[in-house]
Amino acid sequence: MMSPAHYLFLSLALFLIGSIGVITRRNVIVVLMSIELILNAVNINLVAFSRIFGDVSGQVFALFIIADAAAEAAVGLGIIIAFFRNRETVLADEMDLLKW
Amino acid sequence: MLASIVFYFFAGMAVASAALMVTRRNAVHSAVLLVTTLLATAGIFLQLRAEFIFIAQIILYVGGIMVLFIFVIMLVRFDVALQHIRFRLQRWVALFVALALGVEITIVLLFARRLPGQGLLIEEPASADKLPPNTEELARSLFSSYLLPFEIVSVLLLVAMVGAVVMAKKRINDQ
Amino acid sequence: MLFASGKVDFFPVHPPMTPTLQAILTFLQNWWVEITCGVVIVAVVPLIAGYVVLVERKLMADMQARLGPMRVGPHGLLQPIADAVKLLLKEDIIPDNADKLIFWLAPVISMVAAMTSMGAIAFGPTFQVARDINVGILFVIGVSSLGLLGIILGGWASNSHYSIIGAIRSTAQLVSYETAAGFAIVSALLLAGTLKIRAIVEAQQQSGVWFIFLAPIAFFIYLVASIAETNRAPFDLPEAESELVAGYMTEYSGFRWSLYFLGEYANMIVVGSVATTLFLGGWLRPFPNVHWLDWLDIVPPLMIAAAGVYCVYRAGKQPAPVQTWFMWAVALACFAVAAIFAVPLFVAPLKFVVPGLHGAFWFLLKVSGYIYVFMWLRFTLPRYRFDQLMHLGWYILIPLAIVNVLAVGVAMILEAEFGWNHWLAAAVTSLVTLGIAAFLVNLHDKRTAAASSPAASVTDPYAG
Amino acid sequence: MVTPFGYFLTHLWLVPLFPLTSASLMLLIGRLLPKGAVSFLCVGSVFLSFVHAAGAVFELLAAPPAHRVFQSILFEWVTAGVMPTFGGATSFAADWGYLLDPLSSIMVLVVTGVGFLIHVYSIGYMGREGGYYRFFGYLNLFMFSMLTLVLANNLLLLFVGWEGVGLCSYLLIGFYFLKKSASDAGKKAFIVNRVGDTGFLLGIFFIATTFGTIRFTSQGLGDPRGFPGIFEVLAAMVKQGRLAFGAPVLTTIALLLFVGATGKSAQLPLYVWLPDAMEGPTPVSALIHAATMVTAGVYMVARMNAIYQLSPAAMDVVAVVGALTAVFAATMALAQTDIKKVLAYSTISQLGYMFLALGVGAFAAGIFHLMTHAFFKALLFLGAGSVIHALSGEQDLRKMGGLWNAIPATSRPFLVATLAIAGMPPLAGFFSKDEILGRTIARSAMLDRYLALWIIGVFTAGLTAFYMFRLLNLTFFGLSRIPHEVEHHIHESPKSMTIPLAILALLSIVGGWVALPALWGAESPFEKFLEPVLSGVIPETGAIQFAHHPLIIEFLLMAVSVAVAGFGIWLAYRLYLKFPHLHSKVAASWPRLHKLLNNKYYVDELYDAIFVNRIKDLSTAFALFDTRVIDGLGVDGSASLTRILSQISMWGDKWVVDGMVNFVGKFTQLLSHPVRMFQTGLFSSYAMWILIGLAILLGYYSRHMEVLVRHLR
Repeated sequence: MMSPAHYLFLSLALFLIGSIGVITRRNVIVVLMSIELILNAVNINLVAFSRIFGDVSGQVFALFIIADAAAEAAVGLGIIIAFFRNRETVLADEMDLLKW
Repeated sequence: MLASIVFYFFAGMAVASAALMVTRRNAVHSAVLLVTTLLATAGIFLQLRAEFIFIAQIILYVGGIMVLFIFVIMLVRFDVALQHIRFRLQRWVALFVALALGVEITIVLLFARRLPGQGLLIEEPASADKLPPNTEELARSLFSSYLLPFEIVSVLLLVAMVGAVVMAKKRINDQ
Repeated sequence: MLFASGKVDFFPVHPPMTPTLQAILTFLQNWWVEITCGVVIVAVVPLIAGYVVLVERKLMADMQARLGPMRVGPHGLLQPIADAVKLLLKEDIIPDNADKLIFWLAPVISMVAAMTSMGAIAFGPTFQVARDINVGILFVIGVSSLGLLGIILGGWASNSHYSIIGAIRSTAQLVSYETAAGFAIVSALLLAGTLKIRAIVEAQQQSGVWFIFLAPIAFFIYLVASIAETNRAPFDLPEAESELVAGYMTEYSGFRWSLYFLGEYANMIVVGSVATTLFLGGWLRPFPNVHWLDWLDIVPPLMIAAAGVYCVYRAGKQPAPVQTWFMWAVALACFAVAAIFAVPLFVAPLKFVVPGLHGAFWFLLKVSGYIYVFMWLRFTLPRYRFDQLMHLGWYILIPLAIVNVLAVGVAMILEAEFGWNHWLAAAVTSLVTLGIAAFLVNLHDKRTAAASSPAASVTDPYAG
Repeated sequence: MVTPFGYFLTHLWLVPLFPLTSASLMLLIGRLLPKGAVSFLCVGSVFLSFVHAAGAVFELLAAPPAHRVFQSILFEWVTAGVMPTFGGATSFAADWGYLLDPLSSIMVLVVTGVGFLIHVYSIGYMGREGGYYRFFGYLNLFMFSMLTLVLANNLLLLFVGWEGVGLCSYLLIGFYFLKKSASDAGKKAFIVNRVGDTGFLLGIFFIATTFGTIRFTSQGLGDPRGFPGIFEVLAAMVKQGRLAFGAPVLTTIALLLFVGATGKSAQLPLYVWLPDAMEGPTPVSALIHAATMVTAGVYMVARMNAIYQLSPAAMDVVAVVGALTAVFAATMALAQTDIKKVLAYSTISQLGYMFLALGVGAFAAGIFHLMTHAFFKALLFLGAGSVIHALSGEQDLRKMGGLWNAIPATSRPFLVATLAIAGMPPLAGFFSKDEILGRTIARSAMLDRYLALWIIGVFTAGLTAFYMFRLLNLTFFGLSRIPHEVEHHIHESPKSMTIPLAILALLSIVGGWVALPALWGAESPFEKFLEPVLSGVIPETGAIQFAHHPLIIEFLLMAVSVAVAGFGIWLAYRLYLKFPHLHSKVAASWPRLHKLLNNKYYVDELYDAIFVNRIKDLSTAFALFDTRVIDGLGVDGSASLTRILSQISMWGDKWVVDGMVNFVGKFTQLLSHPVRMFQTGLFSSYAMWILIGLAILLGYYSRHMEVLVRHLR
């Protein structure tokens, strides 16, 4: 068991990397993966603090987050497949339907 | 000592492969690297004595979600090596902002470290062999005090499943 | 018990010693059993796999009224060694514009996964690497499911249509059938009430009945699903020779191929061990609690000795003197092992090794029986079509498994609250489940009859 | 106070319920049922209600004559306000209640019994028709309505049944709705009935306002003040002298009710719908237009006898209209060539007889004739139906003949019925008709209106005998005038049709014998049975007196009527059998008269000319007004006006309003241009903005970080 700062820094690093990926990557699938990375960073914090406080709730929430990640991955990939069928692309900068 | 070895091993693996994952061009490589990251994270969970989260991480993330990702990457045959960052300005901005964030949080943490009460370390965590068996503990609190969130999450999963099926389903007319 | 506790002071600690060495020594002192077990597994599993292949070929030959490999060694006993040598010496081809890194990585992943997952399995009360991991069975499942990554990555990396189609098929298949298998395992875990592997076996010992009898349907589901998970006939679509040359390992050859191959057989052993642990009472000998049946302990040595006797009998009939000698050697080896098994039974001071040895024997016996069923099915059944496979998985097995989980729960409630005999409860609930299963099958038939092209799972576009 | 009781009485409400149940079944899911099930359900339900009705009547008979009233209120149906009655003000209530007294018991027996027989008959008759379930559904619905009518304990419920039977009659007349004539006939029946119903409804209103209640009687309900009945209220008012004998209000009520009766039971001048109603299937004609529905008017008048007895003027009107209708219809029946039309006119004239009886105050005789007539007229119609069946749809008398031995099971009962309606002793018709005639003459002093009525009645009897035997001869005797292709497959009807014929024949023989004692001057038990209902409210002094002639005269009168009837029969024999061509000569010798009779006195044309066409003209006038004035001036004019106005406003809209709006829009666009730069539509840039925001927030809050950290502990 290291001091919590270690885990905090680790999760910080993962979080930043993930967010950079979200911003800079073109391939939407990779963007989704980066989001998974961010979620993982959060999980690390939760589990670490649950260990520190000797309270299991943090792990419960980590579990919930994993479940949500699964749901998000499923739906996101479904959207990507549907999108690919219609537009023949998975590039983030070609998905500009938000501005119509 | 052993603990620190384990931690640095896993942490280094996680960070390194995460960085690689963000920068690799090939989506499949990114996926594999993400798998590595996740496995390393799982190792850290194990070190934190969260066995159940550890195995859930492996089964769900690595065995489930990542397989799904790779699968979709293959379905969506888009592995042309595309010059993977187009908006250069955005890239620099992102790097800068990320750096700024990192610096801020680092300042915060170090500052917190200098606080009375040896920083963030609230109290000495219970030693490993004193911990209750993790899985039972988790299950107990999951089904007693977190029952409602649990059910909500299950409903969420159901909804996600239905939604994914509906979206990815082949319409009859577009053959 | 010596083996179990595993704290032997081999290295008496002297004061003048660098802390590093000190640490290493204490480390070894604490972990030597696990380490040895791991080493043994890594060393022995390839050999076992090779001989499983030999057995499979022999059985196939027998069922097809042939002799099978006879040349290398008497009755082809050395065939696996020869194969291994051949594979190692073969040229190792990496196709052009294949993804080198991943092409190299994939087989390793699949074998490492299989091997690692073996770490948590308890081949007997003492022989287990990860002792006190309290999610043991989940660990086995999860880690062995990582092999899937190896398959799919290999299929993708070798950049060939056969390979990727095989890979995608196998992914779809595994993802579909892991669900059913998971539910089957859950219904066994309900009965056991724990995730620790040894605790599961001990639970079976306490209840005095293997869980196969309390949850037969779950066992059946797990059997089918595990066949599908190990990509074996009749579910061997990922490597269906007639359609895709060799599926995801089309482009592999030599050493990498042998890694895949090893991973596959190790996987068989893993699923066999899981089934054994969950349903077949692990390392327990039949009727573990019935003491007037203790004479069953003598069965293992007798069986091994019988094998030896058979070798002696065959030794005379060998064509070449070399082979005769070899047979004699094998016979002697058998006798020696039989002696090793037999002696502790009668020599009081050695009695403590009995559970370990015999447990391992019974465990392996059950596993090999399970694998024998695999082979038997392979030689018997024709291959499924892909949509049939998917339908079997999604329309029948998974619903049935879910219902079965409920049924097992109901049975446990009946037993606990209403004091039913657990045989009765199990019988009733299983019958109910079977009824529901019949209904499901009927429904599914109607559906397939109604819709000419039944909607398969999500992975339809690449179905064969 | 001995009130009748028993299972059947307490379950009296079941009697109408059975047909309703099967009717609703038929009309809802009847299409899905096989024919066997349909016939079983419908006929079985009618049989059940017949059994219940019979049981109820027997339990009623168990009580002493004075108390033979059973009345049960299922629920308060309409409760409306407070009405003045003799006992001060009581709340006006029309309840859903059933009343069983001698009168309604006879009616219910006739309805269910004859109805049951006709249902059985219909199985055979409609066997090969389409819409089997529909037919039986309507038929059962009719049974329900009719039973509601006769069992109702107040006028409103009776009116419900009244309208219900009207509806069913409409549906069933138009049963072959693909035939234009059939649907027209249905509509005609409906509309003509409406005319009568208007009067009836007005009468009900008058009654409600006059007596404050519409319940017939409060007998069987206990306290008359709690449950006031017309009868009691009337009695009380007469006692208190608030209503005199022959008061105008009573006359008005009586006449209005009688208008309704004329509509329903086809009296002058509203009889025109009945002949056309013969378009319906023959069982319908037998059940509705001969036996039951058309007698509803008679029943209603008899039910309200208390009021009629108090207004001699109304009685005279009833009697005169009845007599005139009788002779009028009889003459019209002479020249008809359609077998069912003949029977229809004879029905009208028999109904006229009944009203004659009611009019002269012999209510019992009227009801008696109603019953017997139900028997033999139903028999006649069914026989006619069987003949039509045998001749595969031929209805024209001129294309019949010589069927006597071809279809014996039909022809014998038909003969019986004909004799009965001709009034030959000792058949049913004889008794009832002579009862009526005897009462008529009994009212008369030496030479007055009653004598005239009697003469008309006797003459009508002769006519009846004549045209009935004309019908008989043309149908069954003489040479066959049947075309060959028809003659080949003349066939006797199935058992299900002939057995009801036999039963009805038996009934129309013995049906009259309940009045047998009247022959030797004793009072007939039928009359005694109906006594408590039909004796009015006023003391004997003013009651309708029948002079008692000595027996000789009675027999003499009978002999006269029988002789006249016999003469009619002889004439028919002469004209149509002995010298088959004589009647055409006769017809030729009075062409005018024959033409007149053949065209039914041109009454239909008259009505068309007077009412129908005028109404059509009126509606065309209205249509013209609609198109010209309302559409042309109102709508189009306003529309064009609107267009002109909108032209103007459009200009203002375009240059003023839109101009401002566009200006504002442009201005906003100008202002918002820098902000638009943010919206790239690419989610990654949005994510970047989020991150930047996070960084800024953290930078701001990191100054207060120690607080956060303290909170961590």
